[in-house]
Amino acid sequence: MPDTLRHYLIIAVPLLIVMAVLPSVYSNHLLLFNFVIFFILAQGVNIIYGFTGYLPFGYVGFFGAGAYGFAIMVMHLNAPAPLAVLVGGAVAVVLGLILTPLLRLAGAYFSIANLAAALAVLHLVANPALEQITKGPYGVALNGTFNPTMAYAGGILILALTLGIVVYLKNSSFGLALQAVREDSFSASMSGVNVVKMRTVAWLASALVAGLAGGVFAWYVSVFYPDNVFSADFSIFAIVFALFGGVATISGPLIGVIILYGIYNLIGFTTPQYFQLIYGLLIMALVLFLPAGLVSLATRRGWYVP
Amino acid sequence: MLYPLVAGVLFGLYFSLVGIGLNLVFGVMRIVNLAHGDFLMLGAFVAFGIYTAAGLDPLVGIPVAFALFCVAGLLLYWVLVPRLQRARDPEMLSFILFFGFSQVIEALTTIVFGTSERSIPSRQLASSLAGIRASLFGGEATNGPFRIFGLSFPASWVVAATVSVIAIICVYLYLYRTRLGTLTRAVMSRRDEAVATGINVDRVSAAAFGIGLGLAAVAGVFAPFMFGSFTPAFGIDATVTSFVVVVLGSLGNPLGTALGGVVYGVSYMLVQTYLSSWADLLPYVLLIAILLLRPSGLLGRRVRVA
Amino acid sequence: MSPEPERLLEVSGVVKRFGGFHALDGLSFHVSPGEILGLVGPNGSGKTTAINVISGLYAPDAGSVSFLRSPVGGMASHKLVHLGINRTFQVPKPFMSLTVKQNVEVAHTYGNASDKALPMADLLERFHLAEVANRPASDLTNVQQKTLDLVRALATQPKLLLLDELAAGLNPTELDWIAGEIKTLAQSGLAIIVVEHLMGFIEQITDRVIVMNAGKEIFEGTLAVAVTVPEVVEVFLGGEHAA
Amino acid sequence: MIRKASIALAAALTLGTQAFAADAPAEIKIGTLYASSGRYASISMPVHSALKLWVEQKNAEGGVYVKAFDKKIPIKLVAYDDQSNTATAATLYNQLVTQDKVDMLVADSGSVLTAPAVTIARDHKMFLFDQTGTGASFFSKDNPYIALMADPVSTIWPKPVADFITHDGPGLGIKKVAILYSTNEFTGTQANAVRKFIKDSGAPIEIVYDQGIPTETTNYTVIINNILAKEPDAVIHLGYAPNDIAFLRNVQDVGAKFKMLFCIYPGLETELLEKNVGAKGLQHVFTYVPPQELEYPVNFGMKMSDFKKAWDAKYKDGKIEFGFNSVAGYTTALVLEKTLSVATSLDRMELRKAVFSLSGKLKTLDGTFALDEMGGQIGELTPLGQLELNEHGHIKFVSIYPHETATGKPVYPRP
Repeated sequence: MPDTLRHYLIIAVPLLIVMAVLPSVYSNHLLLFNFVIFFILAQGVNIIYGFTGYLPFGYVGFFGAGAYGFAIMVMHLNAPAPLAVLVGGAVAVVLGLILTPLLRLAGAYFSIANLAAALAVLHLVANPALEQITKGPYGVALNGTFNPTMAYAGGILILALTLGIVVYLKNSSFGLALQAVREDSFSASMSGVNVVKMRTVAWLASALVAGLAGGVFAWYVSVFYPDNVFSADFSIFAIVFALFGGVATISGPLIGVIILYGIYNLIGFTTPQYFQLIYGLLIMALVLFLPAGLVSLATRRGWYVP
Repeated sequence: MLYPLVAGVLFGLYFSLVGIGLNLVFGVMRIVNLAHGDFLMLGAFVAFGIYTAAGLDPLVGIPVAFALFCVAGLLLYWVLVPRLQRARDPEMLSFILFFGFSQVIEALTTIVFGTSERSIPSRQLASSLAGIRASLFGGEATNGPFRIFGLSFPASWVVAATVSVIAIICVYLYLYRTRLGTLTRAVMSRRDEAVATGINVDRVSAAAFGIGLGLAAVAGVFAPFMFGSFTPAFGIDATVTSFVVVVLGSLGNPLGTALGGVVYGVSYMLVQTYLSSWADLLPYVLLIAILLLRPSGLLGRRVRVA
Repeated sequence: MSPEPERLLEVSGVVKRFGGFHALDGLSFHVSPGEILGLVGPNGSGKTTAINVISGLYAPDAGSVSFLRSPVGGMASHKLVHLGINRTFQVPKPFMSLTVKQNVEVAHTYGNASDKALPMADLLERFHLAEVANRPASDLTNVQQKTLDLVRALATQPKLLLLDELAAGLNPTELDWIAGEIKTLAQSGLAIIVVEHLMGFIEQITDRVIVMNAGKEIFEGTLAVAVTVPEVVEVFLGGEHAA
Repeated sequence: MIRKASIALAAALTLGTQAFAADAPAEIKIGTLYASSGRYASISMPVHSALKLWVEQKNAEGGVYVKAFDKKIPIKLVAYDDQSNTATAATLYNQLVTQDKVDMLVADSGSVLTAPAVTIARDHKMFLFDQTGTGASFFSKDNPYIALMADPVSTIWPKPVADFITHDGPGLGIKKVAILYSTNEFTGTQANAVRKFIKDSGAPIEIVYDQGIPTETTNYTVIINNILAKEPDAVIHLGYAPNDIAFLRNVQDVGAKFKMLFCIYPGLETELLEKNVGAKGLQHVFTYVPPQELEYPVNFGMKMSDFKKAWDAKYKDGKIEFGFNSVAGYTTALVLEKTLSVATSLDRMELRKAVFSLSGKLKTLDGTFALDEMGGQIGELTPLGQLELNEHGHIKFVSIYPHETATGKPVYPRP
């Protein structure tokens, strides 16, 4: 498939190289790391929303589950960090499996139920009754694994995996079938597509990358509270970034993160006061004037956007 | 056992009022008003303003808030909604649009009023009615605790529950006894058919939107009493709880919302009594359970699944 | 034709309830390869419900559906597609944001019920969709969307095709053309069930009709005979009045 | 990479201070974050505003005396808004350290927003001036890069309360205690501490009710009823300001009579609580006696009354409450100032040494600054007091325990 290869070469590989090289020229590594995290999360939203039409308003549930999966492995089993990150991903997938019945819901109902599920997981993890396991509301302080350089490298690997998944979806008949499911699940099943299985696979893939991202995030920050890793801002940012760029494309969510998260940080650094206001207005303008995202500026003209 | 039951009913009736505006807006337009809680918050500021600036009974805030936000809702409707309805997936886009809007409201309120908690002394609520109450039920002309079955409850709860019941009856009468209301119900059950039969859907929807925001603001008048205090940031929690109540009941049915509120209130109080630290898990678990087991809500007929 | 042709689909005593309402109330009929069967009846008599049950959208509450002698009642749609059952929708449901070609490609890749390869290009050409192949389905006219729906179904190479009001909204030229195509398909051995309100169209293409009322069949035979049966006539007149 | 950079930075600074004392920087950069909106805004803004007030005041005088350069140098406050978002806070802390290369790093208010700074400071080997992040997990023997400025660590903060109940309680007739707390790090840790102090004391005190409830709880009617059913002699409620407001209002609303009622925030944010609960609702409530009520003898910085005057002059609109948190912010500022005046260089270990050298000696309007070996604040312990109405119907504090600083006798039971 020449298209697949081209997409790897013109989008995925350059991005990965840039993100891998940047730390040696720019020293706010945590900012770069957060860019990597949001690249992953925005693409994770792309996988489930862009390709299957489910807007995961509680996407952070997977991220937080991954972070706590990591923390529990390290705290209780002294697991090496990379293994613990993988377990974080696995925990998110298990959570995804538990939540698969939510896929029976449509539209806003799914989004709200997903939000509720994320909040439920947060309140579960943060409950003092589970202090022995999760440290409850008292927060996690991990010792012995702290290694920002390796955590950053881990983040790059997970980003590579995520981009791999998205490029595959964009170019494979599997991805096409998913989009068919998104457009009309009846027609899709009459096209021979196993609708339930397909969207479950996409849902779990999306959960996996968020869980891995959560694991690597926990590795990087080491000290955190449930509120930190289950903050609704993660879901909201990832969704807004993905939509802003344009979903069901490879480049859209990436462009969204670069522009919006870039602006976010610029505003934060220079004129902090009106931050939330500008951001809110930007989101509204997006929905009203560019509902299909920035890439639609090009697609409207008939240009192909990978 | 009796105490949490009665408290749950009072508390729950108030939550019906909190949710009913959301129900109207979602039911009629399939628009997910994520800024619902923020209108509640603004309603609380209206009551606060009336009390601090003019020293009036916050109950005066009810007609003021309702009128103010009805008008605001109508204006907002004409600015935002037609654009939205032209889009391919208005439900999902409205979700994001109103999220942006809620950010803008919170930011502006914070800039104008600051972030500290505010409230209104409990005895001020219905102070104008205290004399009447004293003559009816005896006792002093103050707003001391209210006694039901020999148990004492905050007077403000009783007032809020009473106003809620009146509001729900008004909504019911509007929907079932007025022409515009009948049309509203027609639009709720079959939007496309309503369009086909020549109903002015825009007029119906605008009215529902205005009334929905007005009711949210009315509920907000009681927020300082029901939640102890309020800040510009309290909107989002109120929105999520409203969704629980609305989904528990069912779309388009004011009685369903009343039932949803009471079920929520009673179960919340029971959990708070017997499993205190898990109380916040309840709304989310309830929401997910009802969506999966009975997606049409307790009183609903319509099924909404993918 | 042999006196008793092999039965491809056998529906017997199928019941489908929605709440207390019996949409299907003991429906029985069969269809053979190469046959075009018309399913007629007034609004609400259960025609579309029958199609939905056969295509796996709903599971029957009672009775049996068998296809190629094996029971298929309640089987998931995509599995039925793989066995060789497909359908069109009353309101066409193409994948709006995908191109015409991609629409057909999905069915072609995922739904193929036959070992033989089917050239997609020929199919698009035959149904006049080749020139719009790279346009998103949302750009198509209603008639084009209907044809796309049909092409999507045909791309899976079905043995049984269910057409739900395919003719509605077509002009006379298009009607003649599509009738010809349906007949050609039947001649190639495909069994076709047609749900239609246009009696002329039914008369033109069907070998046999089933008249339905209140969820079950009240007549089986040719349309010419059907119009002489008082019960059928009454149902239709009543139906007209009600409509 | 990161380490190399910070070693280079540290080396450059050391070199600068030792060899070329004349090459003093034009300004001392102090980096911090605040939350203008969101959940932590109401605790962050008073702290940050106090810091700003101090910077303005000092710069008007030409800066602060910096021993490392032996001269007065103006302060530049580099402050970013994290909006109560911890991921944002993390990148902004990193920005302060790696891009702005601040000389001193000051955390945002509260444990949740301090948490990211702890890791970052440790990673960059930067000394963290922790203002009010009392989280027990921040302080450990293997982390030398942190000290808590203004609040006592949560594990010892409630000691005066527990001591009063176990020492004086039995004499007053307190036998049964109810503990109600919000399940977050701040109040959860205090609840654990109270429970432990009471149990370890061996006093004849029974804990009859001990429940954690979600921090988001805003109505307590049913819970109050449940507590009443246990007939406790004393109720200790540990929650954030909104919890206290809702709790105390509900107590009034249902007309519950508790013989002794302790809450945290009537003492810490008295203005806020009085506005929201009313003076009557606070009458006879036990609480921490905040420094602004005590007029501690000061050997550095403004005394309380002067600070209050300065505050009122700068923040006239009343949008940001004067209270415990504003004092905490100013206390941090004083520690920063004093540290600069004794540290011989701006090197992190020298800063640490300087901060620890102040322990037990620095007396500010917040009391005596004292650190344990891990950097936890153990001075500035807030005595237990009771709120009474003065002749004008306004709230006044009566200090109850410990006896040395007491200004009155407890009113028990609460009438």
